[in-house]
Amino acid sequence: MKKEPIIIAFCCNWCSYAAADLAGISRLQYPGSIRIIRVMCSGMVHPDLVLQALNKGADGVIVVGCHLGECHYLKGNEMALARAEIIADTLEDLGIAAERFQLVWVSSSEPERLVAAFRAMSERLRAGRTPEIEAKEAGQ
Amino acid sequence: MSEQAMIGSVLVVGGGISGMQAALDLADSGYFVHLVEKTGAIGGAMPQYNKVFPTNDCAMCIISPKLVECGRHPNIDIMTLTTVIDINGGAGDFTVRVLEHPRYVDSAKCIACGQCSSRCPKSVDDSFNIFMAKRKAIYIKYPQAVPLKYQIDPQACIRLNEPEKCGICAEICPPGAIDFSDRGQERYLRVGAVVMALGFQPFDPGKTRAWGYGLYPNVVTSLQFERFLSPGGPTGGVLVRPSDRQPVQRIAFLQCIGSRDKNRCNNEYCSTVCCMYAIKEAMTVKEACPEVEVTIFYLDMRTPGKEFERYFEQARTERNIRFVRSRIHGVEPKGQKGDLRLHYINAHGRQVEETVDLVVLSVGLETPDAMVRLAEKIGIHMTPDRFASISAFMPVHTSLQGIFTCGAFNGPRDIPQSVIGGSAAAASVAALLNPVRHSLTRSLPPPPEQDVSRQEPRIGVFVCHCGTNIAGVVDVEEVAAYAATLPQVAHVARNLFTCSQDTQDLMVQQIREKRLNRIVVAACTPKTHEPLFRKTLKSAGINEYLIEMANIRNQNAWVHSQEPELATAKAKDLVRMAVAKVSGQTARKPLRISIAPSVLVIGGGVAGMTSALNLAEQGYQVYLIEKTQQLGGNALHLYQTWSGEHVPRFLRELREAVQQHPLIEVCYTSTIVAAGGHVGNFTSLIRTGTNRKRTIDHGAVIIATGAKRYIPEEFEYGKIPKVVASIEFDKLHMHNETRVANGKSFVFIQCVGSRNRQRPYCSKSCCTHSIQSAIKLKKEAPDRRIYILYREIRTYGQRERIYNQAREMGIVFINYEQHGPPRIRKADNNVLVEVWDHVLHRPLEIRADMVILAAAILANPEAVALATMFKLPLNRDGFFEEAHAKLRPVEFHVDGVFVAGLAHYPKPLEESISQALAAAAKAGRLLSRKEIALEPNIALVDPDRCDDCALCLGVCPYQAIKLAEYRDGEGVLRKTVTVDRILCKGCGICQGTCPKRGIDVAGFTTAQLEAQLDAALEAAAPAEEGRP
Amino acid sequence: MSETRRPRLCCHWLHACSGCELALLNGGDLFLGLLQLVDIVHFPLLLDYKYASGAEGKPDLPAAEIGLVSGGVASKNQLEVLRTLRGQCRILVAFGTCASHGGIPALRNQWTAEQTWNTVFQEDERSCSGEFEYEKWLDRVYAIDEQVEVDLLLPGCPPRPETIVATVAALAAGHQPQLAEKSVCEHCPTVRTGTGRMSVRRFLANADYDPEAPVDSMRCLLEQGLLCMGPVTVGGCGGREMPLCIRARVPCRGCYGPVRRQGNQLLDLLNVLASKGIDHRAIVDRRSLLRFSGAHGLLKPNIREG
Amino acid sequence: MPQVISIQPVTRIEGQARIDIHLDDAGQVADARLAIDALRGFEQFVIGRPAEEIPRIVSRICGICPWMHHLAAAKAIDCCFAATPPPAGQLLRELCHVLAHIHDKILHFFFLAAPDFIFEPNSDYSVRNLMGLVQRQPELAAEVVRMRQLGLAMLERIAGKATHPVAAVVGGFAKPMTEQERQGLLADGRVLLDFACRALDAAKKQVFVRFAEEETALGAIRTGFLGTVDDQGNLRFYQGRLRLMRPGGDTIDFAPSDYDRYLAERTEPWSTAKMVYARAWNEGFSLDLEAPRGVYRVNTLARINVCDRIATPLAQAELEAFRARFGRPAQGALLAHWARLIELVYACERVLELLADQRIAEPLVRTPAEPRAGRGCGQVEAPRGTLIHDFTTDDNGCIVRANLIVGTTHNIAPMNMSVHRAASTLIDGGRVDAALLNRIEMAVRAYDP
Repeated sequence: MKKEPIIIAFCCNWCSYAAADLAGISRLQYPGSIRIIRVMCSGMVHPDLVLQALNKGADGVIVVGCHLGECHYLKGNEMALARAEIIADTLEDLGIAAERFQLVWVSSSEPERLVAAFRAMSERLRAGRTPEIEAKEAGQ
Repeated sequence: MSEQAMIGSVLVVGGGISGMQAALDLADSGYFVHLVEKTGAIGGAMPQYNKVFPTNDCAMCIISPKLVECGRHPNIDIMTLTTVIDINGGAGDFTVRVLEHPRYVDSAKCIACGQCSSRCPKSVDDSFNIFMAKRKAIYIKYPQAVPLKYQIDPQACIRLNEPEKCGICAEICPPGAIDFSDRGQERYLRVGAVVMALGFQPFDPGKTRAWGYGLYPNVVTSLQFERFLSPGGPTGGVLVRPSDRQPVQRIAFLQCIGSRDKNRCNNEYCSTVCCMYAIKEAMTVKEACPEVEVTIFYLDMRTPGKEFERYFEQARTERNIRFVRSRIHGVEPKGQKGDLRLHYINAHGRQVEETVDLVVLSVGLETPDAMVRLAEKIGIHMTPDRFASISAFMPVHTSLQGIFTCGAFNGPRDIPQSVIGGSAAAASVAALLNPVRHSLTRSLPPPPEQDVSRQEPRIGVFVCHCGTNIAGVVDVEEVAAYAATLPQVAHVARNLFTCSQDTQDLMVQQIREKRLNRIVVAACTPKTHEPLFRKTLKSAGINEYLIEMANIRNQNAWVHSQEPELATAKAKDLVRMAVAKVSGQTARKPLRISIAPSVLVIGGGVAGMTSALNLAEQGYQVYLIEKTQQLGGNALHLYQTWSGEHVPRFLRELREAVQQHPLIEVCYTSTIVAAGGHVGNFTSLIRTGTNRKRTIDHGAVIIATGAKRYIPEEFEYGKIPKVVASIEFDKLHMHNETRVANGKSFVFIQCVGSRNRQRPYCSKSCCTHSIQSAIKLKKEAPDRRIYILYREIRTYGQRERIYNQAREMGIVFINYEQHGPPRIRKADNNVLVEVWDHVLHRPLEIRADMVILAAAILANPEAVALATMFKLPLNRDGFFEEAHAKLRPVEFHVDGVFVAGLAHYPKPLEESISQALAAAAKAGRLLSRKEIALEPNIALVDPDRCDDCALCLGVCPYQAIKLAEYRDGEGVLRKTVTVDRILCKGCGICQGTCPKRGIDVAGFTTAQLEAQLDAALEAAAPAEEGRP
Repeated sequence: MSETRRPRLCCHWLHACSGCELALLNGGDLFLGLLQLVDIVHFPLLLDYKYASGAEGKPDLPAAEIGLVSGGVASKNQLEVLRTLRGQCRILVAFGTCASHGGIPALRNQWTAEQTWNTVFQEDERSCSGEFEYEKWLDRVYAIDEQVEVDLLLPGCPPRPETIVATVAALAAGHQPQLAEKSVCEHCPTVRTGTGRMSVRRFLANADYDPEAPVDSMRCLLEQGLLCMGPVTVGGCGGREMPLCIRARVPCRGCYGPVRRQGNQLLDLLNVLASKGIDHRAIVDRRSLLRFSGAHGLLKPNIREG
Repeated sequence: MPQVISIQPVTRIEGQARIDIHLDDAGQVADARLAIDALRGFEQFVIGRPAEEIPRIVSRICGICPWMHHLAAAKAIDCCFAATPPPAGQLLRELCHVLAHIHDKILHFFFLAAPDFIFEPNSDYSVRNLMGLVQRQPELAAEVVRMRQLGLAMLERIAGKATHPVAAVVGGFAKPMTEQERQGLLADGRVLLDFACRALDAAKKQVFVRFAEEETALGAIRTGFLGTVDDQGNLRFYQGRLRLMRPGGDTIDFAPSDYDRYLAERTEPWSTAKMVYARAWNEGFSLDLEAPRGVYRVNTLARINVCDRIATPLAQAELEAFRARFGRPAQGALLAHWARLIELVYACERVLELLADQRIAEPLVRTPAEPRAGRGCGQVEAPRGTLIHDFTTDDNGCIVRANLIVGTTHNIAPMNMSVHRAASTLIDGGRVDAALLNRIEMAVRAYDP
């Protein structure tokens, strides 16, 4: 049986962290290999943290922010979006499959959406043979 | 009343949520509070609930911080097991005689170790669990109880009934706290005002055999069901049938048990909350076991509150809960296995029989007899429904000056209305006792803070069982043992409820004894509980920010409830992450800023004027901004309240009071064009009617910008002159215009523009409004034919009386829910209304002289601009979204800004006034302090890393980062990046931008996030890559 | 070691250009002064120390208190020498950007060794296969701290002579050397406002400035729309004076490597641009932002091409 | 028993090289090779880069002569983008170029080569070096150091960054020179010229006197030469035509961009460094010591041999004296050191010439360029010989192909011959010692690889 993919989720304090709490209240279930790190805003997440996570053994990283237009800090999630674009492109530049990173919008009242995103990424990573894994295996 | 004679303390009777709120607001506003509770612990009914609607928050979880806040407030004296015997005196100076019943346990000594209870030989039915579980004769009311002190049930205790027997508890109690000789004692309290938050009791359906309650084990009340669903309840949250403990397949909820019922009981009123709680309970069942069939049998679904309609809709469409409009008159057993049979008449008028295996009786609310007697003794007028008699204009004032009421004692209401009532009562008391504010309060300076920032981290880890919430899934012992192995961890403890007050005391003790300087609490979510633990750290003399919570409940035990091993492993990871993070936590000093003692109230309607007047009476300068030339707002169109009180006269008096108050400045034809600043120090730019601009400095803001009315596009409105909206009709009616005067046939159409796809919310006041108009028409000329075409009649609370009255008067109510809205066309001089008669089951054509449309209430479109200026959220319908729908109903996440009235959501006048008073209470509570401490969760520049490259300047959404110029030691002009501590909101966008980690949000530094990351991935580090 | 004996300095180059060694010589008087503090026991540019003649086994290098190693590691030979150096030197210093972060030669990491080999030795010129040397290549160019433990990074392309001398002198005296920790911007005198032109352009025309006026009246090059890597690059090139490229009025290209040891100049700079609302796609050849720090696995062959 | 003697590393040269001397059973030299192994793959990793960035990347080919690569690339990219630098830009570039020559020549002669002549050949390695020089002749050492510092300081004033420079940009130069700077540099240039003349005089007395003896010991080779001259046959460093001279003295002149018609590259299995030979001679390639084919030398001696004259008076006088003594072409390997000091004098004179031209201080130093597809060949004379950068760009102005021939590449073949010759001459019966091996290295050092 394949190991559960380890996913680091950077969750915004105002939306997704609250949604993650609500997921608990609603007893929604999701894979146990997801680790949530609370941040004040998705715009706070420096791309370097994402890269570090992937380099240090995370299979995937997911940054979760408020829906566009609903940022607690006016435009932090727009910043997260801009950062996500460069992360996606840079990961490829750095030899890491862009699929291992994802940006998701979730409001504090959408635990189902959050859980669905968690599950989807987990399943994708479990099923997916990312190009660099293939390259590595081919090289060995 | 001379000022010298006034007393600066307040008695709050009733420790439920409403009383607690009043007590907290008053204690924070400069008054000493005696909080009298008749049971052994405060909390009222809320701790018994599993979840609350419509947020689905865990009830215990959200109330717990408030319980602790009350418990540790230096200006709240909680008197449990205490009843009020008599109140004498008058406003400003009452003498209250109270009786403190014996607890038989010395609260000062009890450490709540529970050994007494575990050894007590006597078990009795537990009333907290509605007699479905047992408790001992010595017990605590519930695990998180405040105060957490054991008490002895004198009826059950062997020793108290048979001297010389038993007495085990006294023998084994470690601190020797048991005192069988305890006697009740009377005390006299001198207070300036009294708040009666006497609460309610659930209707007892056992009074009649009709529903089989007490006869068949599988008939339970909604409150019992609530306990079944609760993880802390008798079944640990697992739903089984009481009779055989088998899984439940089919559930029927029967609504209006003990409400809207003059036959089986004398409760004519609607209990307001039962529809929503039934949906909530049904949804909880469906979430856990979607295959269970749930049916709710109802008369009208009364979901008029904010976000309620969506909740109802979600239950119906997404959760597949069946709603059947029918009253069930009887429940019979079927077979020997405990199944139950129901008969009802379906929508087609046919008799149907159905079998279920559990019946939940949605019982109503009523005032306990003892409370009615107390009210009568004191002289408070009561309504026929046995609730406090209050005016819609003064919704927390009793008939006695200086005595206020709130909560369900004022009529059945939900939690937010009770919280609002508590705050509103506090505002009214504060206005009354303003001259003696701060005269009796004591401020306990927090113990001096020891500087631990340079010490090596000595981390204390507190692992919470949360009853069985966590411990039922996670092996907490293993987690605790693991935590002890982590670096820098100096102490590990496990607690049944880490948030309970005794644990707080224990934590303080352990922090001191073990010289802990960083704390990890592995429990629930920091969103709700971190403030509580911060105070604990403060009490222990260490900086309150040296804490981190590991969320092992909401984000672990609850989401991996079927995988205990995984959850235990994850809990260890989460603890390790928290330990890693907290070791990088630094002490922070809150930013103290002075507060401008003035308030900007935006909107000169009833809500705005009420807030303004109360705050002025509390002694604060108020600027009341009204965009038109006159005060009054939407109330200018109203003629009477549901109870028949005359609105224009009230409005006139209110307006005069406002205009004449020296502390209120009304700015007519003015609007806000820009706003800046922050709690305590806002600056707003006003454009006046003469197009002049003016700047106002103020410490708080109340938004009371009202709402708009919907201009119907349907029902030939605007095309047929005899089709009018209800507000227009009121005017015509008042002037006895010929169309009305000569009219013989009137048709009211409800829900015009409400509860549709575009506006999936109920406008709340239209049913009552139409019925009142109908009654008036009928009274004027009893031969008038009056029809009300509706979907649900939502005369919640005591308004039910006028619904009954209307029906008795022969007003015809026709439900068009099933067969679609009526069709309207012009016929000669009349209007022809076609509708399906739901009783006769045939189409009906009504020739009407007038058709009155109950048009929706819409959010004020100007709210958008205001929301942007003050950085406030709006909900999907355009109304302002409060900080928390249940417990913070007038506040925002932005400190110092409050909301009241229709700007928040459609509501009747009395609720607007209540909310306006509550908003005033919150603003007053803020302004009563000379200064406030701002959360220091702001970006800090690390001078060792920042090189003033200025990249962060442009990204700051608050323009809080600036390049300051200075001259260095050699006199060279240099620039350096600085953060404005007040403008900064701590979002960390700068942190996400800075390539050198030169700027970090305190508490979320990149180093800390990195430490968490490393800890999370400790086990996952990739294998060394292939080297040459 | 007798008390009178001076600390020994061993200076060796690997996958390098000799610029670092030259920079040490460029210290001039300072370098001559340093000769009074240390004994140089190995320094191929200056000193005829040979490995044991004819020895094919382990390189035989003298023991030293201080070892300066310039260049990254790209071949098995270099790796062998590096490991020996580590064993022989008490304090091993990664000397220069190549040793610290890979430097320019690590740009090769964007291709496989085979691809590079084939490009350099085009078919038509190849009179022989060259297999012998090729087989000695490692899969990529490594910074030395990827292969052995390193005590100090002294980045720079080349490091500033004064800094090299001061660092060696400090180590010789048993002190912790003082190295720049902030970015190039720290000592950059250009005018920054925190706002700026929201675009980046290629450096095809000179920056906007008055050549007669001092540099502190010139607008920040990044804010002028030139891709300047100063913010993501550790400073020190100009000492406490202005950065060298700024003296020439050209944007920094990051030759001292990332401002944080683990930093990623590509990601950090793109992030800065993204934060400023600049479309990073306007940058031609993003990966050359890692032109000085392509070791540590940062530059890799494109996964989509493999 | 056959035996291989390795000299590893070859020291006091720039870069990493080893000498392998193969002895036969009798202990006589069967073969000797110089292997340079530092292939970094610039021709690969410039691919895809925006061409205007290339001058700042390829400078890292060599830390001693980064200016050479920087300028050759800048010239090449100018051609790719068809951007002609304005006069001031050209002059500033050339000024930097000659200044770089000056400080390189001082370095090589005094720091690397001189210890071989100032100390006895059999002196210990720990003494026979710069540090020993400092001990023995502190004043000379101090002056040499000061002069290098002065050259460097001048470069820094003009170009900001002296090592791995950045100031030459496509279309010209990044920063103009102010009139004030020009005056200051003129004064410093005179100091340098004075030093150069004194250095040459001193070398003639102290160093070159030993050449005849050493040349005999090392043995001689006979090759052709390649260098740069202007249309009048004057010695040029920065710009001009290439002149290929046969061993006998016949010459062919050609434009640098035609280099691939006259020269060809090949590889040998024992070295990753390519070898260049004279394709124009149509005789193929052979390192046979007695009958080499296609082998020519570059560098100081080559330039002094191929030019007809030097356009500056002091250097011209020295050239005439040199020619009178050694003929044209002079073949002795160690004469490269002598030629180096003549070039030093020329370079210093050229600095003063350039600074005297007032156009050098004009404010317009750069022509804005547009990226485009093109091919450009940039050539300069580096201290170590003719340097050729050849780039091709795509429509976006990014590199699609690169070919780099660095000075030392031309000299790989003759160096191998010299090593072989020296080893054969010096080694008899397998007996070697440190002094002998250093002599073999001296043959290499003369080329300043």
